[in-house]
Amino acid sequence: MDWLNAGVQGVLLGGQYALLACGLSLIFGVMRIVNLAHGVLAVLAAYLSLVLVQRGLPLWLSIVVVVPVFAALGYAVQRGLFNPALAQIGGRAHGGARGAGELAPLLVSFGVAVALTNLLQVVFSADTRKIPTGGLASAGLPLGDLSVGVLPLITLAVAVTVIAAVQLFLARTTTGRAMRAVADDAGAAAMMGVDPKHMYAVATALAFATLALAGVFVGMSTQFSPGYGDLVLLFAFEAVIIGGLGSLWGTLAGGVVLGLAQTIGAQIDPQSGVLAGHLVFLAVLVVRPGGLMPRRVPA
Amino acid sequence: MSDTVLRVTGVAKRFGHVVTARDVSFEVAAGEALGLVGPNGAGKTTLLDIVAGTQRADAGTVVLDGRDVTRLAAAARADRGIARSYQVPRPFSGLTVYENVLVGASFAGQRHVGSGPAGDARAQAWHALEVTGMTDVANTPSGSLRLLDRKRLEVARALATGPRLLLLDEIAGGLTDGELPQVVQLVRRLRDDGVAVVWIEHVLHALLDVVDRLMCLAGGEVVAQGDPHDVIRSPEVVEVYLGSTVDAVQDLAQDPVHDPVHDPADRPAGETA
Amino acid sequence: MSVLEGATLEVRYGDLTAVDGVDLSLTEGETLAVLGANGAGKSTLLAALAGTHLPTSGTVLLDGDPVTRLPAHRRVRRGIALVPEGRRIFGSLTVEENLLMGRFPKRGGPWDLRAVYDLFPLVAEMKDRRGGVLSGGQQQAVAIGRALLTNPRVLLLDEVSLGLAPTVVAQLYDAVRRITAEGTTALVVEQDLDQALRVADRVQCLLGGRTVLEAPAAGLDRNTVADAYFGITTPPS
Amino acid sequence: GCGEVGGGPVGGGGDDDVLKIGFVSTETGPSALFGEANTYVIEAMEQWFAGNPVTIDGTEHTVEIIAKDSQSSSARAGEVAAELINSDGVDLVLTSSTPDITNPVSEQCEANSVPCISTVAPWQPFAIREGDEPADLKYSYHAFWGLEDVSAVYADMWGQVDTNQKAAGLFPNDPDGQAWSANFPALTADTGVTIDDPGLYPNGTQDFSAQLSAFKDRDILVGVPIPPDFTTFWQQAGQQGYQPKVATIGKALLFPSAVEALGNAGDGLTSEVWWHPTAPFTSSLTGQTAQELADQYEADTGKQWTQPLGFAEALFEITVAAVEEAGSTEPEAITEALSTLEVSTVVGDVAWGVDDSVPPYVAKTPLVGGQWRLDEGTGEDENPYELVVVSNELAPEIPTGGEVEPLR
Amino acid sequence: MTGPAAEPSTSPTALAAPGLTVTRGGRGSWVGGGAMLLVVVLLAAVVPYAVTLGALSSLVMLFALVILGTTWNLLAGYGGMVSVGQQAYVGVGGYALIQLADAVGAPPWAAVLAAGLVGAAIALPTSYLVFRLAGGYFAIGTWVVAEVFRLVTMQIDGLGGGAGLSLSAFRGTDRVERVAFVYWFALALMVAVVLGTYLLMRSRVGLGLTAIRDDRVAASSLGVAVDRGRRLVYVAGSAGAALAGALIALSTLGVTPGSIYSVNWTAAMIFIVVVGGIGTIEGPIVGAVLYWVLQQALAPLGTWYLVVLGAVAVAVVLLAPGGLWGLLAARYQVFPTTHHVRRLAVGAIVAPKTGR
Ligand SMILES: Nc1ncnc2c1ncn2[C@@H]1O[C@H](COP(=O)(O)OP(=O)(O)OP(=O)(O)O)[C@@H](O)[C@H]1O
Ligand SMILES: Nc1ncnc2c1ncn2[C@@H]1O[C@H](COP(=O)(O)OP(=O)(O)OP(=O)(O)O)[C@@H](O)[C@H]1O
Ligand SMILES: [Mg+2]
Ligand SMILES: [Mg+2]
Repeated sequence: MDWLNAGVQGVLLGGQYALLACGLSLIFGVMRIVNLAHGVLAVLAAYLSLVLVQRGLPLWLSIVVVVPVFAALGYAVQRGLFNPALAQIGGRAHGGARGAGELAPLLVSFGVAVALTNLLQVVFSADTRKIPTGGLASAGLPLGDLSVGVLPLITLAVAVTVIAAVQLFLARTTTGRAMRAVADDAGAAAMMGVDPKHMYAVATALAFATLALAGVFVGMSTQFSPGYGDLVLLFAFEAVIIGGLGSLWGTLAGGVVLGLAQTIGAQIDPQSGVLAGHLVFLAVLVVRPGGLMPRRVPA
Repeated sequence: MSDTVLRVTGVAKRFGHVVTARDVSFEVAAGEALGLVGPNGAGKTTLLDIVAGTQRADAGTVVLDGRDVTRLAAAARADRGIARSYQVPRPFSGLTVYENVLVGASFAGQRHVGSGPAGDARAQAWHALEVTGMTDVANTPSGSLRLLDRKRLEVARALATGPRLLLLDEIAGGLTDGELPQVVQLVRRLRDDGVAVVWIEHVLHALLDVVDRLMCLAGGEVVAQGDPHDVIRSPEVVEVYLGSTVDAVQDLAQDPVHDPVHDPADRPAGETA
Repeated sequence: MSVLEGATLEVRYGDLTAVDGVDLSLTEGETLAVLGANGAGKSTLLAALAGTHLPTSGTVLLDGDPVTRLPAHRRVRRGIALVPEGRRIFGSLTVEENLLMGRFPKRGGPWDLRAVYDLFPLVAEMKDRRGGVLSGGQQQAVAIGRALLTNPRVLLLDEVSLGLAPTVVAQLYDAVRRITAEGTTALVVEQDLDQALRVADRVQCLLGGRTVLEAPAAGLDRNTVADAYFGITTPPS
Repeated sequence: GCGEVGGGPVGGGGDDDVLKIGFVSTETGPSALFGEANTYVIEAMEQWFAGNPVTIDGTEHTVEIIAKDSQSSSARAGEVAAELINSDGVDLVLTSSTPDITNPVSEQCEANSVPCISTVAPWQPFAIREGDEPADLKYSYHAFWGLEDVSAVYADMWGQVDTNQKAAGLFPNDPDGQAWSANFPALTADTGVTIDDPGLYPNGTQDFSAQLSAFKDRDILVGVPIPPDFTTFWQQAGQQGYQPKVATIGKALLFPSAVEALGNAGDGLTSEVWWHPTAPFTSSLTGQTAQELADQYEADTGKQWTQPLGFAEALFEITVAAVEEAGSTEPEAITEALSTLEVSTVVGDVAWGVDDSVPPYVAKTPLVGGQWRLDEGTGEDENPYELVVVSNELAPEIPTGGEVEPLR
Repeated sequence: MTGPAAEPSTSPTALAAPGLTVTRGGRGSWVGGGAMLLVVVLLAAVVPYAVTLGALSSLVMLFALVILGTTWNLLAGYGGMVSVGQQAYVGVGGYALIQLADAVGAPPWAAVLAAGLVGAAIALPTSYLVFRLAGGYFAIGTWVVAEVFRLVTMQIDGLGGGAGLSLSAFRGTDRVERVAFVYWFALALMVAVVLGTYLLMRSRVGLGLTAIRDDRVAASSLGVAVDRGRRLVYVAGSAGAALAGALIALSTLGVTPGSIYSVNWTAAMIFIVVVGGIGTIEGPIVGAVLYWVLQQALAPLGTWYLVVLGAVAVAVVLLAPGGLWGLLAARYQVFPTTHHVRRLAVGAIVAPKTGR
């Protein structure tokens, strides 16, 4: 019974992690960028939604506003910051003896993360906030002997829908195919008429849109503060890596595995939930370094 | 020459469903050059990887100078005298050309032979640059080299280790007729110095001018092995590798590569395949 | 009238001038072979024409319109397709997806999936495999097919035979001959002289980034061409 | 150059006629609510001291207050305390916050031989820093109640409701949680209530389903979570259908804004009350009664009064009493004075060296219990929740406003 | 391999091969090295008597930052290992110091050094785990490992659980004595770490490490023992982080798991190295000084200084990828590690030992 509950809660928690991880997986998969600003950006989205709700906007409308705003932000961040950083990777190969090289995008995202986290702290202070949801956040749905939170259920459903949609987009549409081509070889894709910079920016816009959605859901279900992004980032990364690069279904699976590890770990010893998640992550990496569902691409 | 340097027995390797080696066995002796040909994707580079230790075989053994090195890591094999060049050059781009070669000269074989003073490694590195004609660019950052020089650097680095066994992977691809003879000469000289050489090359006429024996791989299997002339005439090799160009190749096999600078007009027709 | 024209093109990498005032012109339907030693500037010239590396000075004209500053992805849409050195297949896409990338610029014309499969039956057989697992020759065929699907006015081929087994090289050049026979204008860079002379209508030889020889292929003496590039070989030490 | 190490110029200086007070507060971070009133009191005190200099050994001293924010981080708290001592040259350090802030501040004071007066942390987590024994502190003086008091108050409140005497413990892995989980079960056992403690959870835990499934049939909930964690917990309790009869939460429920964050779900939650406007105490400095202080605060800030308000005021009362008694701003003299100081403050009588059951550097303050009630008839702008005193066994001088009502 | 000590940075060394000259550094190195020495002498002999105790304490933080930057640079800039988890060892160092000083009763200086060893001892087995990961996976994996360290520490009662530990060894000692001791000791440690890193990078091992960073596979087939080399770097870098952690605990007089295992330590390391100039010995020193100056100068602005820091990091990566050191002194090495080879006169060349 308790175990069943732990399992159900774990899957639901996994939904939140997967939703968070979706955008990260996209950016990591297409551009090999380890986006350290992912977490704080999700938190930014939560703050934005909070401000809108406090101004009197209904919650759903705040989502409708925040998501496209973030897509636009993503496009701009890619063109303004990440693309120039990516250009440095090439720069190093041709004679630049020293420099950030391959680290450039990671380091840029790191700088953005530090600056943004503290900017949020300046604006909103380090106090914890929550997006008011009326009674939604504490509503439960009796399910046999169990009771399941309505909000986590909605989050899981949204996660599955978003991941399915993005996966379908990548697999079936011309733009999605072009995006994968750019991920493989940007130069060769340019020779096929694809503008890699634009395509990167589209991918990031998409990633930011999913990240914004995730951020708002996190803001509804837990208390957040500017520094909360670190935790979000770590769990999201774990989900991506457990799942395996390049497969969004893998990311969903990764999120669920992580959520399960945490709730079942906590069931065994309440102090060790998060620790159990980390240990499972490390174990997966040791046993299957490519993750659970890696995309098989010979070099 | 029966001084066997390398003995490969029953090597097998697969990536998922792709078989890149199936029961491959061969030997190379000191002062002997073995040519390795075969269609693209036949498993030639993989075989080199297995000998050098950068990939592990699923089965089979690699014996160097009578010692089984199958379980040894690449670095340990380099220590015992295996050196290789990479088909796609892999310079240490943060180091100069000289420093690249110095890596080869300072590590492999040092423990084995007994660490000499630094000066030895430096002289040895310089010598490798001279042999490959790279002294002009010694202080250039290797990341800014052009492709041809990168390929030369591959060879120079391998040479600097003072190898017993030298594994070369397509070092002549993309060279002009003018540049080819230099490479051929270099390999010939090394072989004559007693190094065992395994050379993968699609530029057949260059290869045929040096190698004592030829081995053809296809689909991970040895299709033919032995005297170069016999091998390229064998119907299997013609079928899987040479195709319709066989006649031109057979012509070549009889004629050494000429040095076009010294006698540009004196080249037989159909020299290039 | 020329389809593609380069006038006094100069291309640099930092301090190094790789192409130094080259003029070049391709008339509709002809095949031009660009020859030269390693580092002569052949690939760089192609990059300037295709827009993957913009020239520092000079102009590129397509059907008389200047396209000099257009980036590669916009030139493809105007009909310049490049098959680059080293194949550059999309490893994680299937063969068919690789080919479909050629449809991205949405140019109409004779080349569609079927036509390419007819040209390379071997490619049709492995259309569901991932590009990354193909052998070199297969990859080269896919790369050419992919470029053809953009229905180019001009096809630029850079050392498509490099590193390939002799039998594959022969097949590839058969295909190139068929493609040009159907009226596509082509520029071929090839290290193998005989192969180049066999496939080309005209030959242009580069040395140190400059044109040193320009002549019709027919009746051209191998040695004349060879002399053009042996000019730069250093005497062996 | 030669001379004394670290003998460079320090801003201000040691023995001119200025009393320099350092204040380590918690203005930002997850524990920010603890510092909400400090800023207000510091400003009010600066104004008050401007007109009322302190007379020490016959000379008038102006008072300078330097406040620094710990950002809810222990490391930062120690850092700013060190800055106050070594760079700003303060004569003593005040701090009012949870033990993870007060303790590092006290450590710096001990190491640098500067007096430290602290409050708002129960004395056990303040005093017991390693093992089971109280630390041997020379420069730190602490005024607050202890776990023996809070458990008595809780037991009294639980006794007012009909329960199965089974309690669930929600204790975090921080100094508070460690002290509570170590001491509470034994303390309540006498009253017949057994506490089931599934183990300390880390602060910032996002998922409490393991705790919730362990708590299922417990009628009583007790804990000391930080405010955001309790919000998360209580929300998930709603989702997963956990509903105790009485929930008594320390720390997280001290503040009206934290209760408001729960929406209607905050109604009927109980908590310890360390300070209440209805208490019959007055400030030894300003002469304001507790009620007047609270009213003034609400009028000036537009926010509802909170409990640390009184204690922030009391810190300054103690400081002035100590330096006047010492007749000097020298550390040794101040600590000497503190060791036997008795002063009546706005939080009640504070006296060191009188209670043998606590370490000599601890003075206890009165404690009662309270329940948060939704105010039915409040308008838009008014505070939705009211804190009603429901238990005054330990401090009968503080009047009660009713009995504990069970949840729902 | 000749030790660099026996081979002054600027003297050409005659080699077995006649006419072959290899120089490492030039006149700039003498000038720069002299300047560095002067700064160290000033810090040791003049500064302590001229500034406040508060300033000395904050200089201790600067020295710790230099150590953190230098050792992270050893990992990332020379070992090619971008770790986001070095706070694991900062934490280990901090805890080890307090345990060794308080529980074992070791004198503080010995406890700090031993804390470094404890860091190394824990890094060694950990390396077997994290070395299974590469690139971005390595970065995240190390971060997770650091979180595991933190969470496990929190569960050990003897380590104070979530409340942490406070250092009582100094209680009752004179504060001037204490600050002075910590200051000089931290200065000495910093000099030792920087110099040690430099000597390592100048040696044959350093050459091998650079090769490993640039191309692991190629390095291994030239006889460089890749795993051993990377492990050496990881263990040494982690020991350095532990030393810094011990120094930090020594000056903050206590540790809590939340702050000593904070990812902000690694954030500081990354900032320092990137802004200073990755892959150079000088860069992290420049970066640490800048970080510290910004921290001091912008402290009144509160959180703003971190906003500025983040923005500076982005700007440096995009506009000056070589870092400030690369910008200020592109052709200048205070700590030369490169080789410049020349052939002065033609002579007989020693034949290489081909064929043996
Ligand atoms: N890491 C890998 N994972 C999966 N398949 C691989 C891997 N490495 C090589 N292969 C496959 O193994 C086969 C043999 O490759 P190999 O590089 O040895 O061929 P080769 O004979 O050197 O060809 P070429 O002449 O084109 O260089 C190819 O089909 C290749 O795709
Ligand atoms: N990305 C680059 N950066 C710097 N220099 C380059 C770059 N690409 C080419 N070069 C240089 O430009 C010159 C011309 O090179 P290019 O590749 O055009 O020659 P090529 O004729 O195609 O030679 P190959 O036969 O080797 O392909 C060479 O000196 C080369 O080193
Ligand atoms: Mg190969
Ligand atoms: Mg080329």
